[in-house]
Amino acid sequence: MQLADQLRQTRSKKDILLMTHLVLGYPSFAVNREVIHQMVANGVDVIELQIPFSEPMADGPMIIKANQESIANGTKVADCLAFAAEMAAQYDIPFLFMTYYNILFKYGLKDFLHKAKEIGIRGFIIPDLPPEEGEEYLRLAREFDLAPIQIFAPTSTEERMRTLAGHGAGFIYCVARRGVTGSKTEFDASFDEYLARCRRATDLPLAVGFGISNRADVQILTGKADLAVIGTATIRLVEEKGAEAVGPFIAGLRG
Amino acid sequence: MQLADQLRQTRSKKDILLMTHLVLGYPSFAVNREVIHQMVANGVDVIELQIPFSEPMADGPMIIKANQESIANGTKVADCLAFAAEMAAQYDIPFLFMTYYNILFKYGLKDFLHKAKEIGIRGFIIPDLPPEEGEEYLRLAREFDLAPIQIFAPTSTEERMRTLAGHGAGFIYCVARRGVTGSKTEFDASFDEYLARCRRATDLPLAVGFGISNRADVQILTGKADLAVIGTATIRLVEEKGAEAVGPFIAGLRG
Amino acid sequence: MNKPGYFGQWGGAYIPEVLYETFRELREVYAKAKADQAFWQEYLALMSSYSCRPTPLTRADNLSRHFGGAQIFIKREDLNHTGAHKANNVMGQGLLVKRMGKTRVIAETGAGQHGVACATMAAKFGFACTIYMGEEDVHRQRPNVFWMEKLGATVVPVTTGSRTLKDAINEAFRDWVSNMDTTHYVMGTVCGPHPFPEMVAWFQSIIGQEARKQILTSHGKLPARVYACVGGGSNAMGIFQGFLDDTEVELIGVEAGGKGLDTGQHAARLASQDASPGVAQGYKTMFLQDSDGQMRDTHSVAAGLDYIGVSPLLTDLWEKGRVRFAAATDQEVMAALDLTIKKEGIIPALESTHAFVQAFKEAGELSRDQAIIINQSGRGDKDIFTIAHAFDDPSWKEFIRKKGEEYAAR
Amino acid sequence: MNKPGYFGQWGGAYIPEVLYETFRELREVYAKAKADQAFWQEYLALMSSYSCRPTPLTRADNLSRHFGGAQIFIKREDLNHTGAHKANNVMGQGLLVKRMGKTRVIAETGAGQHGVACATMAAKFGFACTIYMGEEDVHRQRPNVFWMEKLGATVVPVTTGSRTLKDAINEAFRDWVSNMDTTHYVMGTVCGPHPFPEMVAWFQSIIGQEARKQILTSHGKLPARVYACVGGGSNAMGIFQGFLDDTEVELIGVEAGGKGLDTGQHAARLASQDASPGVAQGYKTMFLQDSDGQMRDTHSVAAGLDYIGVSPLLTDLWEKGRVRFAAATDQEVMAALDLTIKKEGIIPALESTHAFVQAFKEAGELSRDQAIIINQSGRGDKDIFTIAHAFDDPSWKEFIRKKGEEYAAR
Ligand SMILES: Cc1ncc(COP(=O)(O)O)c(C=O)c1O
Ligand SMILES: Cc1ncc(COP(=O)(O)O)c(C=O)c1O
Repeated sequence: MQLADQLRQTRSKKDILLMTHLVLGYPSFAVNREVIHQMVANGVDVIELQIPFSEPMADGPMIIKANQESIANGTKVADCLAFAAEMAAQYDIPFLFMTYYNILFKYGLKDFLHKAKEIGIRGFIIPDLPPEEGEEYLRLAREFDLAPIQIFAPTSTEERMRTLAGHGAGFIYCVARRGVTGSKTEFDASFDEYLARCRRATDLPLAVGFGISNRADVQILTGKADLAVIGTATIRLVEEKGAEAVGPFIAGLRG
Repeated sequence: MQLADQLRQTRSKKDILLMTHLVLGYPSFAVNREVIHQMVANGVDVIELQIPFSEPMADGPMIIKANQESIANGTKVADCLAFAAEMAAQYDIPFLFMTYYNILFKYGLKDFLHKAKEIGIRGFIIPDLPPEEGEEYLRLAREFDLAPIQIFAPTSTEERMRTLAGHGAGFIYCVARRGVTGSKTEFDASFDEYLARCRRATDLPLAVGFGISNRADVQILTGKADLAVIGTATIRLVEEKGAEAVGPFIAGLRG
Repeated sequence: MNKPGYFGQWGGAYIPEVLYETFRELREVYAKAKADQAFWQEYLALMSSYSCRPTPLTRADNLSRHFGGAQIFIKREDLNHTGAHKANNVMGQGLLVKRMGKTRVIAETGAGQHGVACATMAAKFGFACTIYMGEEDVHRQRPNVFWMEKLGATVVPVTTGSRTLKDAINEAFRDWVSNMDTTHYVMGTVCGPHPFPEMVAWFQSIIGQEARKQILTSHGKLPARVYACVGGGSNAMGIFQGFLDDTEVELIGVEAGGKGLDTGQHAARLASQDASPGVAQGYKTMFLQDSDGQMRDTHSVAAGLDYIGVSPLLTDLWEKGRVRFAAATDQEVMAALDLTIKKEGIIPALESTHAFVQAFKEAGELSRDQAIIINQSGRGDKDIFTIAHAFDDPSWKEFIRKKGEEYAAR
Repeated sequence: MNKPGYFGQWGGAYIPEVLYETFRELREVYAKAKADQAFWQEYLALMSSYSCRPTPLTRADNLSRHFGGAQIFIKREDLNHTGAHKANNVMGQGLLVKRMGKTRVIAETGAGQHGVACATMAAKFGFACTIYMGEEDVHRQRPNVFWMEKLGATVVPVTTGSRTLKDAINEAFRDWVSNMDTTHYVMGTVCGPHPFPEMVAWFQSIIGQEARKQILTSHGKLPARVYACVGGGSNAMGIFQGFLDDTEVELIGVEAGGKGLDTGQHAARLASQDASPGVAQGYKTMFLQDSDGQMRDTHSVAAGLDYIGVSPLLTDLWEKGRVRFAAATDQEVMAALDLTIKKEGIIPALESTHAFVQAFKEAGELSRDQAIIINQSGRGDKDIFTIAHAFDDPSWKEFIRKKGEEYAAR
């Protein structure tokens, strides 16, 4: 089943879905393994696996640090692919790759997508690859039936959103605010207006990310969005309280 | 009697005359007093008393230092005049003032010359006052019957020497070489040629100074010049061996 | 026809969606300005009254005699206000910022020259200004940091990644995605997402326009070769554009050979075998990266050349064979600097000196009736700490030691 | 008619006999050059190709608005090669040295700007070069000493007297009386024995010639006032000469007020009551001296203004009421420097900033349709140690402390 339909189906059983994020190889694959176990066990619906890149232009301090240290620890793209294969085989929720375009480009676009498909990855989030630069990528994604997740931003016009939606699949990643990952988001009137705009522009499921860090945030999004994206929050949690803290945290975010 | 005639008279009794030099107030007037006593007692014929100036442009390290320290010790022009008066009264050899023009200018040219005359000074050596700038000075010197000693240099043309001689009185101070006071002079063929040039240009007595420091130097000058000028040498001597060494040194310079 | 923003297969605009509108506006304002004769006139007037344009083309007779070959001419970008060609770019972008009605500018800086130039422009135009600078460069170029701060700019030392130019660029983008409404990012070189490479090249083309006129006047014909150092490539593109259509004029870009091309400690993207095609910092070019696409650490005695990427325009011209590339090692640079100072009384920046090195290697091959131009992108004053250190000057070290003690005592 | 070499009662040539012929030759060569149209053309060509002449006249709109009075224009001598107006003088004398066939030049220097300029000229013309610099200034201006040495000059720290500019001049003369056959003394300012004041003023007159043309073009009429700092007086005479006959243009010379005119710790000869007529260093002018004629110690934050005497040309113009004199204190200078950097993105030398201080005090009195020109004789980069220290910049001190320890460790 296509990712979008699968998410709609799950969504019909839950008020809101949770997508979590982690940086591969940080602090270690062993910890990643434990964190993912806890996430799945506590009902996470989608997980984005970030392949570290030396120039994480769109990320904030926390995730930059994770990217750097993972690479410094010797994490290679091949290791990430192997780990992702293991996870996708072990858990039957959708896994996505989040990374920057150079990782795909350098690996070889076609080879990378082919490999991703092979190991059971369902789609990609590539923040530095707008559709104008991604023709080949979009074509291959369609060919391999992988979801090239498109990103909406508060600065996107409705017309622009329609264009993006036209290229997208799986769901739309709605960046909640300006800026980079990791800092707090204000869910004010203009945010609602923004989400309404997103909604008008596409019937793909809407995921909202950037600065979602607790139950209150998730509740605000419930009914407005289909997926809440928890990124930096879990990384910080693991940093401070260790992997075993992830389970209770996730469990506490909903219902 | 005019200074020139007086020197010619003394010269007729000696192969060569000795003119010595000291910086007033350095190391102290007391030492100056002792040094002058020793000089006169040992047959020095003329003494130039240098009034210290803060910018002794034509002097070398030794005499620069003497100028600076004398001023630093608080030597004032008035002290120098008083001391000179005392010496001129006490010894009946000619005393000259050597200094830079600003000392006279600032005191008041006429007042200074009048004062000098009054205390028994016989003439001046002013290295930074060429006749072109010294019209008033030359006029007043003549008026007060003081000798405005003119300076010949190895770079002076014979014509220039004649001009200078025309303004001069007492004797001509022939600078033995290029450069400043204090360093050694080579008495070579070109030096003889230079002295011959000086001789041709004037019938005033010729004094030779710069780098004359021992008996050998004085001997070389004997027969060629009328006066040998001992400058830095005695200052260095006092510095190293004290005032009492001056007598024997002077005594040893001639015959 | 190329895709817009592409030069051959190089360039593009790999930007996060949140900046889409910002770039649309920038492309628009830039296109309008380019189409508007009056804008270029305003730019020329500013550069001739606030900076010292046209900058002279100096005939270096002593160096020419020394190498006994070509007549060596030096294009004097060092005489610009703030001491480098960077002034051309910042003043041009400053005029665009006024047209966009923005009130704040941000910039990355390596050597600190672009940072000083940008802070200067901001002071002159009354913009708020934040400069991102790799922490390592902050140490290498302290005097420039001091001046930026005196000019009213906030200097943010960047502690991520390799703490040099590339990381400063990432940090500037992170600021921009938060503040694009009020803020323009003054990219310092002919790199980054479209339209930056093309736009910065346009402002720097003033160098080549002047140089072409000047060499024809003083030499009577075109030069045989033109040399420029290449960090991002802006001073090189600036002067090269004056001669691109003159196929008889050979264009040579000189990169940072650092400790030697075989040591891996260099910043030679096109002159070495170590770079490969990649996409980072918003554009596609040849990057110094590993097989996974992770960027490598680079090294150069010249902070301004110490960068992983290179202008897509130059990569295209290199691929097409129009521009030849060479590298100069740190050591060669110090020797050429010493010679240039002693022979001509001219003190090029360490970056610029890279161009001198290659010109000196080749001048002897040419005949006396041929001319070469070296683009002196900046002056070396700013580098005194690096240069005095590299020359191991004892009285300088003693002076610094004493001053240091004096400050420690307080 | 005046005596040759006199301006009113000031000037002259109070030189030791041994230099008589040397000065005769110099006067002759200078007179020939002045009579020879081709010489000035050669000079202009050199200054426009090796330095950046004509230097711009920059319109300082932000400062004008800030003071709400006259339109403020800044003559940009800081954009000269080596960063100050001193280049005009050394290049001119360099051409004369070539004509005299001498092979060595010597010079005094205070701020080090003239020393660097002279060492630069010597490198360009292939002369041997020795620079005399007061030991205190060697410490105040280390970077300039470093560059002079890199330029191939021998820098001799002068330890006699007050170890500043005046003593460096004495020492240069002592060298000259020994080596006049091979050596020319490149006096750095419009002081010293005739023909130096007149000759240096001639070379510097290029500033005023340009400035007059430029202000008429950009302002449409003559300026109400022209401000210049006065050490020896060369940059001031340089710009003033463009307006001497325009009686409606007021000329203001600004001296170093140091810690205040009432403290005695200053270098204000004509703006204070402390100077009196005297003869030293080969010429007659107003000197800071005691009642015996012994020269006093002077003080200024700007080494280049820290001098006992002043140009006989200026003393004459002051006596005749053509040039008004004022003084700026060290403290006022730091404040005006800060304002100028922040408002216009321009960093004047500490010497030059003295002129800004007085202009800022008066700009408000004038109306918007009046213009004033400030002569920015040089750039402040060279002063970074003094300026950073004066602004008590903590990160700068920390940086110096660290570097110092690094060098101590070796
Ligand atoms: C003087 C100078 N030259 C050259 C460069 C390198 O930049 P680009 O290659 O863009 O000219 C820099 C960069 O800071 C610089 O300061
Ligand atoms: C930048 C600058 N301005 C002014 C001066 C003062 O000299 P003058 O009064 O001769 O212009 C100096 C002297 O070193 C200087 O370096």
